Amino acid sequence: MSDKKIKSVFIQGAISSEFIGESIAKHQTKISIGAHNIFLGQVRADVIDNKIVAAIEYTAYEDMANAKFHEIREAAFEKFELTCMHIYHSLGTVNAGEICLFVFVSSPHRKAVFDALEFIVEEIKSKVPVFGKEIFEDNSHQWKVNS
Amino acid sequence: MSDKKIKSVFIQGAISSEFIGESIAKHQTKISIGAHNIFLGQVRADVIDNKIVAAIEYTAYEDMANAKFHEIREAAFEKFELTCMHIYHSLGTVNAGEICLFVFVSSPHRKAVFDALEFIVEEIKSKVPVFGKEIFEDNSHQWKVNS
Amino acid sequence: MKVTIKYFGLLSEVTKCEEETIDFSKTLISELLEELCIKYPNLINKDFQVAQNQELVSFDTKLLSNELVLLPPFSGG
Amino acid sequence: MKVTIKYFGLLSEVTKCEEETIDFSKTLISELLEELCIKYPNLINKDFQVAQNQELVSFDTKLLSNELVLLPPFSGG
Repeated sequence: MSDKKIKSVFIQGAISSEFIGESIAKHQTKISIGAHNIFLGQVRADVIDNKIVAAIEYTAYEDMANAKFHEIREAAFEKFELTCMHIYHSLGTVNAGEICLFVFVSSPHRKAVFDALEFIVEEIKSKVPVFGKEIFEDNSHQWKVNS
Repeated sequence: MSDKKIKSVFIQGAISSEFIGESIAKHQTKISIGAHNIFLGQVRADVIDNKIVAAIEYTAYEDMANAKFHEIREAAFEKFELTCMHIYHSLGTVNAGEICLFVFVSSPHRKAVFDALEFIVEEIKSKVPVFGKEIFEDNSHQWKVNS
Repeated sequence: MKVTIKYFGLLSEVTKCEEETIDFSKTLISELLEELCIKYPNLINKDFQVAQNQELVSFDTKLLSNELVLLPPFSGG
Repeated sequence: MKVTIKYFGLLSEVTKCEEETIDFSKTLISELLEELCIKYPNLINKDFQVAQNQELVSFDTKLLSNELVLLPPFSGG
């Protein structure tokens, strides 16, 4: 695997369900895998002060973000018995109902994927410099803060 | 939602990646969802006494299994803040590399989906009367035991 | 009374049938299982649970249904 | 020396630019931030971290790079 090379995890715009389905299909030749676990982050149409979130516009400090994603990958492979791992994050505009984060881990056994997926998602939320600007239906905006 | 009606979770044969992709797509109109978590069980080509598992043939005590799946659903909705939940399990032959279990939970927030998914998968493994017959490449077989 | 016994997975290989109906005149599930173990001596060393009315019950329960289901260890997922 | 400052997210709205190059003659990152807070008084009450060489560092670190990046709270995923 080419895990040692830092590659970009960023995708312009939303992550499509077809892309996710195709990623799953690609793993059906890896016959040592017994368990997959997938996290998808989806943009919520939150209501804030009577205004509805229509989309989130993502920007990132890309060089540092890709380096952090790489560190998280390495740490996860170190800590958990994983066969493979894929992370994709959107940049640009993602509408409410669309997917902005796709984390996919696979292992021979289920315990490893449960532990690894939660670890990776929490690490992404806390350590990767990505910024979400919530665009309301009236085109005003506010900057998202992760809970 | 029609959660109160007991419906069958069984699918004949493997669960396709297209089916999973389409399930994800159907949730993009549910704009209160912020997090999805998906577990996929995949048949491993285990090597046992020098013989390779080519497929698993699943049978179930279907009436009781569907009742148990329903109880697990109800318990999960009770315990966790879920927007929706889907469970599919294969019956019949599933080849190595193919998917035999698909559990899909969605919630406004990520913590609920992590906790719920692991709960549901462990409950399925321990409480649902499904039986896997591991078919080796030489057509001999043994009955699978969950670890 | 007539009782239908169902066998799943490995157990149906031991009994060479998936289902059979037998006459049973006693009370407890354990008593029915004793009769089955006489008929199928290889059942004795098998690990199984029993269900009546779609619920697992202990062997010392009374037989309340005219159907008893013998289930080997579950291995779904 | 010349230092390039980059602003992300909310901070680029406060400074009305994403990047600028300024002259800086002192030593510590905190001293550079003091100068920026004089230039942009609205920065003072904003929550942010700083990164040099793609790593978060504390404000009392020496400026070792000719680039400093100001990052508001992360909100990816």
